[in-house]
Amino acid sequence: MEVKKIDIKGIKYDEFKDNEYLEQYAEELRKNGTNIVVTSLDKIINWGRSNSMWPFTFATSCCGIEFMSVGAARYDFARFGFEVTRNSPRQADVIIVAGTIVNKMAPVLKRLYDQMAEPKYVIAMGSCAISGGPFCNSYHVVKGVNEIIPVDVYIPGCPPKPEALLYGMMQLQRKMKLERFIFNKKR
Amino acid sequence: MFDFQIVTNWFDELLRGCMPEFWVLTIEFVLVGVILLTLYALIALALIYGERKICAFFQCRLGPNRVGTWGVLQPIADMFKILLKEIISINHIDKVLFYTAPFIVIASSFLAFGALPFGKGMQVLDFNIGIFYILAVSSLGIVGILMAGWASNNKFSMIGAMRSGAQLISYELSAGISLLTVVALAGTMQLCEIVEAQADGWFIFKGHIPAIIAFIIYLIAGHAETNRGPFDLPEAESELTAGYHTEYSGIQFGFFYLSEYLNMFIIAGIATTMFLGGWMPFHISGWDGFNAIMDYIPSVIWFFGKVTLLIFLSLWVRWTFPRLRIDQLLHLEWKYLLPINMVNLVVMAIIVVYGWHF
Amino acid sequence: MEKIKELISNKLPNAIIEEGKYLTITATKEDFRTLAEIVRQNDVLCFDYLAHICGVDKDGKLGVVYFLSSSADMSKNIVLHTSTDDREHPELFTVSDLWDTANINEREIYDFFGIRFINHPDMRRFFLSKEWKGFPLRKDYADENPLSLESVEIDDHLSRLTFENNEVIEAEEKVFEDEDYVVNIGPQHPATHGVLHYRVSLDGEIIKKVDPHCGYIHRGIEKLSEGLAYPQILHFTDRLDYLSSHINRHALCMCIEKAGEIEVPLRAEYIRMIMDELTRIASHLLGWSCMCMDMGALTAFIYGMRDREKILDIFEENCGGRLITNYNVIGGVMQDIRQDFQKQVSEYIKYQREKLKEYHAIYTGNVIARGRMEGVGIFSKEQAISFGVTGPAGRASGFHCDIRKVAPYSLYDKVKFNEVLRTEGDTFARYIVRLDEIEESLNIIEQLIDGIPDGDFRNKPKPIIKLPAGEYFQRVETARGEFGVYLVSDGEKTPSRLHFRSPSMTLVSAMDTISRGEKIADFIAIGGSMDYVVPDIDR
Amino acid sequence: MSSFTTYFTSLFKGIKSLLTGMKVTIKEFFTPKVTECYPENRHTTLHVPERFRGELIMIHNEQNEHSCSACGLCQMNCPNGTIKIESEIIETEDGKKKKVLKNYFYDLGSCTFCNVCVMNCPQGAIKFENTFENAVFRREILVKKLNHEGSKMKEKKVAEQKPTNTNKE
Repeated sequence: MEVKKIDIKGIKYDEFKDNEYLEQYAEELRKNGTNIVVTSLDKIINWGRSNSMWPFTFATSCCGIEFMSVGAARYDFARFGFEVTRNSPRQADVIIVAGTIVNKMAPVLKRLYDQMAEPKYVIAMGSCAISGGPFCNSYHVVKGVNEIIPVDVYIPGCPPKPEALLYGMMQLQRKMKLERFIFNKKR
Repeated sequence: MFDFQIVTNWFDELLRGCMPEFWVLTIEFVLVGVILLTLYALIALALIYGERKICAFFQCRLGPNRVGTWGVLQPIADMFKILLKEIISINHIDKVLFYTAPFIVIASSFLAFGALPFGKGMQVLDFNIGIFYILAVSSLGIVGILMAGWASNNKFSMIGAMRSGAQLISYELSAGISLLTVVALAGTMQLCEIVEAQADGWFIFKGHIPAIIAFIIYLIAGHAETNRGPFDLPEAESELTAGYHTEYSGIQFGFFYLSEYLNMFIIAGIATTMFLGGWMPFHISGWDGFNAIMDYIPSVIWFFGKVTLLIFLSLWVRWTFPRLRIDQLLHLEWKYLLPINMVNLVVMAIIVVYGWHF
Repeated sequence: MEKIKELISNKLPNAIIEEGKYLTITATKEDFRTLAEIVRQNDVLCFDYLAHICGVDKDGKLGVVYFLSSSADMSKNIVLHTSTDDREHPELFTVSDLWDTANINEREIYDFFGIRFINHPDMRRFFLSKEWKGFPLRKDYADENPLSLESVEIDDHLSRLTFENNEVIEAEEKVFEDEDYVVNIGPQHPATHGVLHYRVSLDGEIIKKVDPHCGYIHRGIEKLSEGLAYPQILHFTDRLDYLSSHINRHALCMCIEKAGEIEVPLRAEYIRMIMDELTRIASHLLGWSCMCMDMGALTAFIYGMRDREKILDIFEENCGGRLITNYNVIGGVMQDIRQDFQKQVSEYIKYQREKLKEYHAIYTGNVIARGRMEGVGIFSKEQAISFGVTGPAGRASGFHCDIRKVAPYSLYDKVKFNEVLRTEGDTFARYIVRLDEIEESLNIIEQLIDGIPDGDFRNKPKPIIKLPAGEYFQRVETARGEFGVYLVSDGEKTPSRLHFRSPSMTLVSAMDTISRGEKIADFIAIGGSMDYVVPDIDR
Repeated sequence: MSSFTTYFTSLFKGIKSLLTGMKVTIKEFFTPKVTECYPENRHTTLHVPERFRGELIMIHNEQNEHSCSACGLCQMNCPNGTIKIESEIIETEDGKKKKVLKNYFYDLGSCTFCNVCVMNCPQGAIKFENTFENAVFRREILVKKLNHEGSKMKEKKVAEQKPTNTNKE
């Protein structure tokens, strides 16, 4: 099984959550047919991409502070090569939606997402970004960022532990490693 | 000490033996170009890795350690990614300027890079105004930055570019004059002669006080010219998002990113050549045994060793200090560096005239 | 206070004066302006610090409540009420010329209740966009605003109402001139600490005018609270100013406990206070770190974050959360502290004292940092009081405003500590006050940590908490200044109005005044030294 | 003359302050690093406090029995509708009608971890677990069914012996 070969240092395949989705996703991609040269080229590209996710510094509330904690000394996402946070959306690869998105912010988030260069990924961090969280009954809160932009990984928590964010980033790495760059235009 | 010229001369004669001069020259051009390009890329990657690791250590964290052993493959992964990243076409920009700007930046740093003497006989260009040439081409990069800032049609980029212009004009003066101090001591502008003149003692020791002052001033000015912290006003992340390269993505941004690191290398390289004896080993006159042992270490290692040391110093400074404000930046230059530098030049001239140097 | 009462009853015989916990004066729309002037400008006791302004929709009337203190003696308070019956075109007179802080707060009231203030210079909506239909905090509000992804133009037209010959006249002005070079800082910008939007007009590098623009994280907490029971509201307070989460929650718990006469065991008070001070240290550390980062010193940022982790560890062990701890509950705290709590905290105190020296060495003494901070962004004491700027920023200007000192709550009257006061009022003063306050907080914890009494950690209240009808105020000192809770109860299990006085909002309202004439780099440094938290402004 | 001396004193003072800063950073350069290597330390040094609230679970014993009586207090007390209880009325052997739990749905994606549900549960049937590795690719699977397949309500006697309730710790 191709999916099982995805290797993340430190955690075994079976210990990850939501493997069913990955298997299904791989199935879907494999329908296009593959050949060996393309596959190994893809592998190198995906290796590069998944190990060099530059996050966009986007934080609206509490989760943003945890995002900063991950950047600081104790958790240090530099170990994964994610520390080059870019302030310009044009240079970022992944946008971590950390915090509540309200109606007034929604167009801004959409625009920021549109300004990012392909390939781009979205992580919804925390309850607010996933579903509106504590404020989901409010008149001015978006009930989940997936109403605005497509989300790749959901990290529940309010706010999630820094380790949980790292775990989410690794989940995204696994997804990226399955992708096809050549002969495939999915997004 | 092994002279690299033996290799190049042998290769030249080998080629000349089997083909006309035109082809010989063409092949040599291409070969030198390819070697330089590869070296350029390799050094940039090594510098990126080094900076990230060293910066992490200053900040009591570990830095990249998951991609390859100790994370050494990290910059390579970044390279793959950035090569394949989409280049966004933007409306309302000056297309010609926008797309040429990154090339100008990288070309200017490449031109300066090519002229550095890496080791004994390992120099592509060696003409009589070498140091003048390096100074000239390395400051060309500012044109690219100004173009990028202007063409982006973005207010932050514009402010960044203007800051960069003001900064370069001021600090170019200091850099030039401090190098002039050494030229006054050496009596030549040719790089290989400057290095040879340091065989019995590096200029920083030979010219004692004025040379040390010039060295420090050159490091500060050079650091400022490369737009790196604490002089990173044109980028000033917290003020101007990403400064002049805000609108660039993909490999265009990669060019700016690479040239930033290479400029750091070039400044360290020039400082090494002019003050620390370039590829010349550490000699103490009179201690022949010691000198002979020093000579066993290849010249390339000497050069890169000294450069690494200076780069470490620059990183140390960068990761300690807060950013200057634009008026502090100009104060530092016009109130302190320039007057001190000018007095220093006069002192050096007097010392040279009376022969008070070693 | 008696003299004030006399003064008012002489001038305004129609005003209703009630004496309860606070002196409460109710005036009609027409009389109110005179009342405000008397209170602000008199020889007896001048109430120059306006803590709360809050709109209320009660019994079909739209009203405004003012909670005032005197900067000379902050424990002297007075409450003013005014209201109007007109729901179609509610209009009241502004007090923004008497207290600068009223400017931004009246805009907020307009946004929430639709009350327009006559003579107010800038009647734009504050949080919600111009196109928003209805005024959400009115009781009869029905939501009819679908989510739109269209970019909205920013409202650039100020409308000013003037009152002439018993008629209200509306005039329009523009915020910026046409030829101004306006730079947008935010809503997504690394230096705004969240999603705040400043529009800054520049002359070269010099700032001409700043127009703050909020609402990018307006979550409607006050409206949500009106539909929830008291224990359920508590979790919102943690998310207002998430860096002072303990203290905010402490405030609301205290307010409810006092109103409902619920006893809190002594042990719980001790634990609450230690946690409050730990929160304050964590918040100041983060404030220090972020300010360093704004000024380009990334390494200092990481040092601050590193030491903050030690506090978060203590929180996580004892409260079950790192940042949002949900620890205080009505009647005490949620769980008892663990056995090794005291040991952990004592170790931390020792560690932090050592590290404070390092902060001074790496940043306070640095010549570049000094040059960027000293003499920059000067804010006088009078301005600080008028703008209602409290907390470290207010104390840096010499405003004696530490609620822990002037109106002690919990056990603050039992511990010894100094209120850190500076007089310079520049960025450096705001910076150094914060570091000195860390020291003071460490002292407070040291006095408490060994004396935690045995006993219950929580008095369990009745399952359904109902507060007697009335209005309640509670003020506490968070890491950013005075945080206030204003609660109106109808005797139900849900509040009829809950308003939070946000310290960050006043900080932001002062940004324009402070940073005019400074450079754009200083603007960022000033923002860092004010250390506001955006979700606290927007609520 | 005095301006001349201030010129130099300010210069040297400035340099000294810069050197102090550099001394601090170089000292940190050589001190051991504080970084924790998650995920490499997952099975070794990773310490997650036991009170940490990561996700809500329903306590089941070895016989696959829980103590939830489907009273709905947690659902009522939840501030944002994270918990949904589906119950059904069944007839017990002795002919009495009894409400039992059918499905206990919990939305991890909107939970605020305020602990109000656990504090209000009269049976001590639910508690927060300290697992945090919950990131997934799909929104739907964050809505969890907490009662295990085929589980049933514990007999009264056993329920009383059950002391596990985090707030009484």
